[in-house]
Amino acid sequence: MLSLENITKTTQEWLLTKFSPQMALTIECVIVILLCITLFAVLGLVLVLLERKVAARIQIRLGPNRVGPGGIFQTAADTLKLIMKEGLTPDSADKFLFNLAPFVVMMVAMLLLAPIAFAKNFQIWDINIGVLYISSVSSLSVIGILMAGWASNNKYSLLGAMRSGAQIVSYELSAGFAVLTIVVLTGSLRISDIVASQQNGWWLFKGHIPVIIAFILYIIAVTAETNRAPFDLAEAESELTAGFHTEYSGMKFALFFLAEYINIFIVCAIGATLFLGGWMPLHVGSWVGFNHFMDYIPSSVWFMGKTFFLIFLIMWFRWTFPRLRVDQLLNLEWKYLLPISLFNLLLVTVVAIMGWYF
Amino acid sequence: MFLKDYISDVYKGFTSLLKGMRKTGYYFTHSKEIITEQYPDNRATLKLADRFKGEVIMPHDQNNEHTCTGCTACELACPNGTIKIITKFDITPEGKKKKAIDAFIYRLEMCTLCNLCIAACPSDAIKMSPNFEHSVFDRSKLTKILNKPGSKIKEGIE
Amino acid sequence: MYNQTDIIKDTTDLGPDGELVVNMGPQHPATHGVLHLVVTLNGETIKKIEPHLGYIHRSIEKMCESLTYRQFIYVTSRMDYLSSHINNTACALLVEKGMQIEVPERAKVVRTILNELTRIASHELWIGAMAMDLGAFTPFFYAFREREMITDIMEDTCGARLTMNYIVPGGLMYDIHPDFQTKVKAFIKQFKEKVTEYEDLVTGNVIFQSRTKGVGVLTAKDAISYGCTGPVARASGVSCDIRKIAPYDAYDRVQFDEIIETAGDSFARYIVRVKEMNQSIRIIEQLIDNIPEGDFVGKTKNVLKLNKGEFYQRVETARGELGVYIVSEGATTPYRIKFRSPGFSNLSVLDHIAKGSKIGDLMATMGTLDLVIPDIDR
Amino acid sequence: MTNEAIKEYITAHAPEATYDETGEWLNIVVEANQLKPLANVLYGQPMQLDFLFCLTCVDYKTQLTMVYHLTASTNRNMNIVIKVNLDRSNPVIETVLTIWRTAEFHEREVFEMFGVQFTNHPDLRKLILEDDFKGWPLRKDFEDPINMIKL
Repeated sequence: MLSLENITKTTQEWLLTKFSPQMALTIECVIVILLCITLFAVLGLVLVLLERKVAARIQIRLGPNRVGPGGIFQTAADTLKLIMKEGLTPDSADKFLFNLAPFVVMMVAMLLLAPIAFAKNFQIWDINIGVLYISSVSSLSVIGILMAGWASNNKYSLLGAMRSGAQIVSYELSAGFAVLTIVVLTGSLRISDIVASQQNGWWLFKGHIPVIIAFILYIIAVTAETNRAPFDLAEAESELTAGFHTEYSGMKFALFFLAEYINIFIVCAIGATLFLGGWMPLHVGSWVGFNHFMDYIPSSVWFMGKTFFLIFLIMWFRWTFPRLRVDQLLNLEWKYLLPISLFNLLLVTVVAIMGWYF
Repeated sequence: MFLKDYISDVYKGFTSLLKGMRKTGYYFTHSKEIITEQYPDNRATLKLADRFKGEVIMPHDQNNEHTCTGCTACELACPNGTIKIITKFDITPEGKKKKAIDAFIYRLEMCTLCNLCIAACPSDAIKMSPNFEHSVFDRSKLTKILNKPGSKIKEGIE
Repeated sequence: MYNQTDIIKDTTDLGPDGELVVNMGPQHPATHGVLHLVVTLNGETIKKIEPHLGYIHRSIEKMCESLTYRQFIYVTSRMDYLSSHINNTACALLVEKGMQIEVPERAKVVRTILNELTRIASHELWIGAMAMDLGAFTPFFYAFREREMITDIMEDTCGARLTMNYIVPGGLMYDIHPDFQTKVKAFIKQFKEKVTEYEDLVTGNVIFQSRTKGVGVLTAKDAISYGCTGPVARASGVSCDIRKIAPYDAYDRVQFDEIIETAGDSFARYIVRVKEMNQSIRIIEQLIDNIPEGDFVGKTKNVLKLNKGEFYQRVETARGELGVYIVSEGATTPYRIKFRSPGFSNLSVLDHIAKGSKIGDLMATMGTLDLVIPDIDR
Repeated sequence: MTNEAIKEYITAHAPEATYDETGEWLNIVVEANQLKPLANVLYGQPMQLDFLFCLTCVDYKTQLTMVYHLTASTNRNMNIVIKVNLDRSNPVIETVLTIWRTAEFHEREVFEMFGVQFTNHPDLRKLILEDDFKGWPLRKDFEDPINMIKL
């Protein structure tokens, strides 16, 4: 059967027969980098279009429908436009940091791709501290945003960046605690172990109350962490025009834009891995025929399906809710989400110690 | 007591958010609610209100005759000098001189479509047309002469 | 009464260092037009707001001095373009008062219905824009869907969607469209169904409530002192509905409630407007089946000349009390005309109520003041 | 309060005030230096005219006339118009900003449109026009060679 697992295996075997192990590793790295960049470009195009279509349907509109059938080439055309645009740098900006910031944001997003299991045995780097790696690297993206806000020498940008800093630092906690819930239950930080632990049922559907609470907390926290509405205070176009990327134009703006969507993809992918079983197909108890049928669907389709479901959920939030105020945002974290997370962690620890889970 | 308030706060907030999501979810799944008008594509079926004030026109009948006497009531009624009437004197077959319009100049770029000229016209020579597609590349094209070349006033209109 | 020294301190005190002066506008997504606010910030907290006006100043008062009494009405549609019918009504009423023109009953009733439809349309747009200021985009489209039905009715009857110029001294420019009544009834039906959506999406939403409750509190004393009118003052508990105080057109024969809230915050202003829409529907329902037959315009002379003297006419627009003050010397044009626009006074209170709050609150406060910039600048 | 009672009450406080009842509302004409004391009297008990709903100026070519439309927020049908005639070459009047805060913006507008100087106004700057604008646009003798006003 042609699956991603077989492809990688045969490629590696073929490379090892032709080259020395070091050389083969180098070539593999290059291939992975190229694949990552391709994935970025494709995801960016798809997610922006998806967002616009979802927004349009919610807002009783049609959405983009001029470029290509159903408007599918709209984002490609937009990208072309952004590439052609002049990339302005403000006169009084800190030029080095100003130009560096979009790449920092982008690189952080790229680093996060490493431990994600896209399909069965299809993973760039199955590191044994996968979850820890993700939560530590993802908090680096705030550096890029702060850099952009400060270097622009624009008051709106600075305000947006400062808001973003406060926001990401706080919501990192809740996201971490939510992830920890699953780690406590599985006893491993390795992504492949976490996926494997959901062999006989996804964590969310096993019916553990702490997991359900953790899932809700996770969705809220990562929405905030990726600066999406209702927590898009860093951009908050009705308050700060465009927040930290007010002064950016052309391709540098596109990188920010892309990084936002990639970040959404990544956090949703992690959410899918932790709570919805990653690439595991849906199995229902003793329905052998049903389970067998589900196994026929490739594992990458399962993974993408779950991820896009979560992405849709986050988009749905964005087009429904008003934005919070900056102090309410922090109140929500410190007065509601954090106590609930701590309580939830306590609960799940008790559950784990007593062995009340399956 | 505090805990109870806290939990009911969280619950109420959560349900209010879900209510909103149900509404937007309803619209997401019901494509018949879409209200977009695909304007340049639906030009053939576009239905405009018959009273829509798009521009001032001067109707001519099949004999290329209009009913404008050149009384300049519209010119006086216009608040921003949109209309300028240039009159001439025709010689009737009886040899009498008769006032007639030479050019009814209408500047669409200045017009606010207030309908005062039409209300002022005693002989219903001008009216509003629902045409709204006025964009041109050259602004001078918006200055129009409403009476067609060679047209004359209808018999019996004074 | 205010202490002189307090006021001077109010306007000049900038406080210690560390403040940030931000120019919001004239191009800013939340200033809806070309309002320019110079906001002094201390971090996220607002220390001072100074409005700079005039980006859309067209000197309408001076223009009107050279326009006849028939012509100057069209200019007023361009002031508060969201309640252009009501502005036109104010001017027509004033000319009628100055010349003692008898207005037919039919015209009065139609004017009242159109004014209320305009009010609903204005509030619909406001709800959408307000929600958008607070970051919710979707209600804007739902609100515009209902507003579109009103603009369609206007288009059918008046021939224009925004700047109608349908009301002339003495009555109406032409008779209502034959479909007018059925269309209005269809609108009322749809409106009653869809108004609950705002309840779900905006009013009941916990984020919206926490963004607006207790934000931009305006006390009744300040509302009076700053000359606030309309929903802004009514949300502070000041009764100021001109439709009740000095009824014009057919308002004296319809039943409706003046909506008064006492909280004075942004949420109260929001609630007043939402409830006002329902009252407008109530007024329309009472009148729509009882449009009297008869002339749509009274007998007027060709050339209108106001009697010598001074005339003042107040009407209730969607934003508050519009006053038109005319000094007539008996000529065909006004000698001096003054528009007391509601937005101008409502804007002046912004600095007072937004001071000390966060930038996000400024959007909520400014949104609920419902500023229309051409109305302020004139 | 009837017009007669109002007149009596005002005469007790401002004896030089003259009255004009031809219009819709009672007009009171006072001197510029009497405006502030009269305004204080009207604002207090028993009149309580706490709502200044219109403040403007009219250029009568011979003089400038400030017009204040006052009403009581509790009794909106009691409307009073105060008029103050000002010297056209040097119009100076005391601000009523401390009594009615709404006067702040209205007086700034009158200042830039008519050139009336309001003493004790804390922030008397141009509000609508640009800062280097010359002339008082709403005065009758204002001529603008660039922007056509009359047709």
